[in-house]
Amino acid sequence: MNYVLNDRESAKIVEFIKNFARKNSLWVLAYGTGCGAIEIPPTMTSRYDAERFSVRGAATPRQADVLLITGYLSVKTLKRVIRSYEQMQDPKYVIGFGSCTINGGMYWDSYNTIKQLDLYIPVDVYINGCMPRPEAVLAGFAKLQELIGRGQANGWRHYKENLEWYRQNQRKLIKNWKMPDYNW
Amino acid sequence: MNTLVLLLILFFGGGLITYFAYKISKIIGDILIALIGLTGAYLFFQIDIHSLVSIKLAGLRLGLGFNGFSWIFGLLVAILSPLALIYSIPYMKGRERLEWFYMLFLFVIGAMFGILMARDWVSLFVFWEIMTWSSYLIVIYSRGKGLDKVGLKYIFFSAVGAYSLLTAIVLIGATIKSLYIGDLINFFGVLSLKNQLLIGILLIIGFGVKAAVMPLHVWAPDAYSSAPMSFTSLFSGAMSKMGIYGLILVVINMYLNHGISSVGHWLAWFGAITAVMGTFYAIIQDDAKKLLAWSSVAQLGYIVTGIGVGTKLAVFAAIFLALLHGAFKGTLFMAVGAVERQAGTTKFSELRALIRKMPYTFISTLIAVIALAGIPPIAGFIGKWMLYESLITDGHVWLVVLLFLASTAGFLYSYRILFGLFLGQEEDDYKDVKEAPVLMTIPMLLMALFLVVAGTLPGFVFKPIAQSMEALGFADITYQMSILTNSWGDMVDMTYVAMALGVTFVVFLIVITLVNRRGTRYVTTKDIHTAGEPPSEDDNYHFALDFFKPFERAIAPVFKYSMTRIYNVIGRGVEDFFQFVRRFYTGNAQTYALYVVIFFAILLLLAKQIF
Amino acid sequence: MADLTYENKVILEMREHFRDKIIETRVQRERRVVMRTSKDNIESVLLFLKEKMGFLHLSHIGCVDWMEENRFEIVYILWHPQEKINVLVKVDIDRLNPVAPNIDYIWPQANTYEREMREMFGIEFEGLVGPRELILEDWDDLPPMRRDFDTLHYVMENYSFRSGREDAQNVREVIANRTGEEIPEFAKKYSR
Amino acid sequence: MTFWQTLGAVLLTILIAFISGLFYMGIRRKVIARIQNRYGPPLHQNFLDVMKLWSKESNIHHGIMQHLAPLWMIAMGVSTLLFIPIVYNSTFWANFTFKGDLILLLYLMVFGSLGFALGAGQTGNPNSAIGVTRGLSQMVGFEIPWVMALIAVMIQYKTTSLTDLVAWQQQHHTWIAFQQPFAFLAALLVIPAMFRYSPYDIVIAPSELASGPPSEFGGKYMGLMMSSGSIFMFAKLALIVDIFLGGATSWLWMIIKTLSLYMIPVLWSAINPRYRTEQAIWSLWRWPLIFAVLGLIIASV
Repeated sequence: MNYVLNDRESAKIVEFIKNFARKNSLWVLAYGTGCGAIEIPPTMTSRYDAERFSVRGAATPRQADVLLITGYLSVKTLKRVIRSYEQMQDPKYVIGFGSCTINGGMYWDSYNTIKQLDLYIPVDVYINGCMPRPEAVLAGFAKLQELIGRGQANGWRHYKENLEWYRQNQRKLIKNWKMPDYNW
Repeated sequence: MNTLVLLLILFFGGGLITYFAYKISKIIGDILIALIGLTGAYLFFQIDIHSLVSIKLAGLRLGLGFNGFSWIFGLLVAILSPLALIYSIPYMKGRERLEWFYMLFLFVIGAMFGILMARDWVSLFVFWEIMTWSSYLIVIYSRGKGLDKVGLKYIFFSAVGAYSLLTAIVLIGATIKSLYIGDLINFFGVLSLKNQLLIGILLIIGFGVKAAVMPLHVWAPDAYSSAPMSFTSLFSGAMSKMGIYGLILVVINMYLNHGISSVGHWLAWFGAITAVMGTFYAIIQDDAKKLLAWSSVAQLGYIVTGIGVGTKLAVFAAIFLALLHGAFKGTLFMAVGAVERQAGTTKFSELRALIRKMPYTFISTLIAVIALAGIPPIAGFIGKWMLYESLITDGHVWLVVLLFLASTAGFLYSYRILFGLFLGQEEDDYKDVKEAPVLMTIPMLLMALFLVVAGTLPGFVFKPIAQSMEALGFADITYQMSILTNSWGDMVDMTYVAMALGVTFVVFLIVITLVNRRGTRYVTTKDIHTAGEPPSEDDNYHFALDFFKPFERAIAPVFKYSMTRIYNVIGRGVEDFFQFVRRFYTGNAQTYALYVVIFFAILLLLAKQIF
Repeated sequence: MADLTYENKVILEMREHFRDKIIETRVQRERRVVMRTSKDNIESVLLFLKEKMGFLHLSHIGCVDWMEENRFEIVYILWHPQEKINVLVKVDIDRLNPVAPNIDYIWPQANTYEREMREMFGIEFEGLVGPRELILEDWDDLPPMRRDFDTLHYVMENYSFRSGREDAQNVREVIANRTGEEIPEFAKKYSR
Repeated sequence: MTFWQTLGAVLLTILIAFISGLFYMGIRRKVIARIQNRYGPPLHQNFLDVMKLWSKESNIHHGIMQHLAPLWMIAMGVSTLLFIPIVYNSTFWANFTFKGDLILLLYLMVFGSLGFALGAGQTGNPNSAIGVTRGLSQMVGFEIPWVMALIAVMIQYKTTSLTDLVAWQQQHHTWIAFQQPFAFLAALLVIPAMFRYSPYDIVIAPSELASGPPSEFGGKYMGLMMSSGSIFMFAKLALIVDIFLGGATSWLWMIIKTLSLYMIPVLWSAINPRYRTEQAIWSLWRWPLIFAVLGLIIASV
């Protein structure tokens, strides 16, 4: 009995089943940070119907699996995004949406928006474009599902392991750090 | 000496001794009252139901002794009073004039035993008045702001009750030439209809004041919430049951046993409306004490409905509910008192999240509230079930609908108590609140335990109730340990209910605790989803104001069109009357006593001419 | 030719009432009247426009940083609902001591605009109530909308760029080179 | 019936109710998607959701009451199911049906919601508490016509026992829905409120309350909630089928009847926006109440 439970093969099977469930049930936190949020309604509703790929909205971070950073992120919003991200339950995934999250996009010289999202929270999938069309968003979700199925969408684990590095980056921007401690 | 007399001497003499004991030393007094309370309970269980004491006093033949029916209410008093007294010791610590308070407290208990023992109207009236006056003095004991008015309201309604009781007694004396309660019950059928109605309704008014039936309920919410909570647990838990005791005496023994059921049905309607309105008013309160006081009014409404309907199951349910109401409302008032003592307030808008600070108080409140709401498997459900079944099987459909409305709306304030006091976001102001002292938590937990046990195995409670029902004149009272049956033969087995709920609960408790145990962690109530906004230190998102505003808006027409008008008319009339009465009520207790004596004398003088 | 009677009437009436306290009045175009007043008179001018002339609505308060002339220009844009005319009232304040009168008792919505200007330009309004932070959070640099705040420098100091970003340079210059356009002298310095 | 047989029947009943409840929810999502001209998620989507929620690697709770909150729900769901007759005249599937009656069920059905409300209250999230107050208010709204409809049935057939009602309908080869049409109408109008579907979804209200009471629940707590929700949903449907639609002689019939009954609130919710709380209460106290009063008058005359 003990042998069976500790067997690497069976652990693999359990992991496969878990990943199968995870990839086929993505609940997206309804958190629109920038102009990209306007692409979410067509993605979710009749025209593109993300729900057929098992992607649906969740109202609060506690229930959500995917954090979608829709566009530019000002420093003020970054604080809220970090908090929302940390309130989500593991495993959790982040999709960077639009060129603003990749390298600042058209706000590259703005004094108040971040240029590189993955310095502050781990990003599993980037979708480029300004704006990315709903097709691109769906492709991004498909890519995320593929990664989850292969067990490679481990941004949340990476965040946990390199928490200090992320904290350092976050604190550099957020000067008045009045966040509750993240007790793992 | 006979235990009956011993019991009375214990409380009345003990009251006087306590007065001096507290003058000497607080600790001696504390020990003394606990001893008196426990001895009282012990003596009560030594009483032989059939023993009787006859006293001849100034030509009046007075009798003392329990019967099977009053014994069940005595049981309530005997169990609740020592708990309330023990609870009272830490609760009242540091207050002024303790000797005064405890003397009155013991007088009230003694008077309640006296009322239940009284076999004749005169001693019943004397004890009734001792109870009323002592409780009045306790209500105004705190000397708070606005208490004069509360006390005045209470004493005014009590006086109305007392006078109608007195008139009835004089009438009884004049018509059947005997002041024995048993004689009246036996000869009630012989009386003319006019006298039957007059005596009965006067008695109903007299007893109905204490039972807070609808038009006479005005005093109750204020008086309940103004007295110290240790006394209110007895005040609402046991003292209001004296009114119920009297109502049963009138409605069942006099009317129903002589074939008149319409009075009871009218009373049932009053009871149902009391239940609904009491519930609605409880919902809109902001003070836990006020809420519980209104809820007491509502709960007494259920009991009165049960009595009024008067079928076997209905009266059974009413007595069961009366006992239970003593237990759960006693617990709730004690819990609110504990919160008041530890946290300093009972306002929902100020209190929040005491669950981690006062876990035992929370558990007892939780169980008592479940009993109050009537949710299985706690005992409150059994009373509700029997009441509904009796009404349905007897065809009182509209009464059931009213009671269901009251009971469903009761969930609203039930949740309010638990949420307002114990749940919600934690607040730094209450960081240092500690659990109440052991002497306060133990009585609450004991009563909560009783409620749980009585929920699954109600037979323990059914047994004495069945005996008292037989004393009331109902034949063939059958009951089982845990199975409830109605007259159509449908039944509920409480062990199965408890088993289904309990087993599922425990199985899944194990599952949910063990699954991913390492990844499960506790976070503070500050760490909540607030759209990402990190709350600052002094932010608190607790939801307490206008808690049931949408519901209030939905039932606004009820307040607006029916109740407010009636209430205003009554209220304005009463207020005017107060203004008038105020001139007589000098605030001096001796003057009041003089009034009663004068009134009594006039009545006695006039009685011969009138009848 | 558009009918400018009411526009002219506004100017005439204002001139008549305020005389030399109003300077530089002109009809900029149809339905747009521009006038300039001084810091001390702005409250009475706005009150007069609101109470007597019927410019009931405050559409916007804007600010222009005239760094070279060492002044801020605050522009109050009012709207006449019946005549459908805008009035732009301009006030100059000293850039080194940027203090302006608070007018949120005339129009409550002015409070938000004034808080924004306080945050973005560092203009103090006398007796303005409200949290100091409106859009920015924990900002401790120069107010960012001032023209002497070097945005690019700030960005380069605080944010890092992913390598490979080609246009992380002067966009204006790149575009100008592409089309052979000549950039004017003033634009070269402040074209970011 | 030995103990083991009873236990087996109980477990099987729970399992079938769980599976069919989740499939019903999947069908609901599919149906609503088709109405909105979408393709919709696969039918087994809810199983995947539950599995995913149970496989979450971190879970948080704000205290003991939140930890216990889904347990009240599942205890209620399972016990309600056990007291409802599923298959007529079957000794194997009898479960606890002879041990309880309608009034018990009425009170049993609020047990879980109130327990869950306590857990929701302990999270400290104001949205949760607001959702709870809305839910309780709405409960007062729908309980009145619902209880009146049930009382009409009870006094007409002089029984409060569900098994007796089912037996009567099976023996007379008719449905109480035809015998007591007004009570049935009242019950029918109340069903969307009982299921908290639009326009009565004021408790969950994702766009204004961030899903209300469960807003702080995630991972295994949410998973257990979904599981108990499916069981309880099936139990409620079976209860209405037993009272008004003649019960069932086999599991197949029960599933057919419950599923068709379920389509009523689903289709109704697909085309409705959301009420405000007092609107919800008043809408429940208008037509449903009128029908219930009519039914009650007819039954008591």
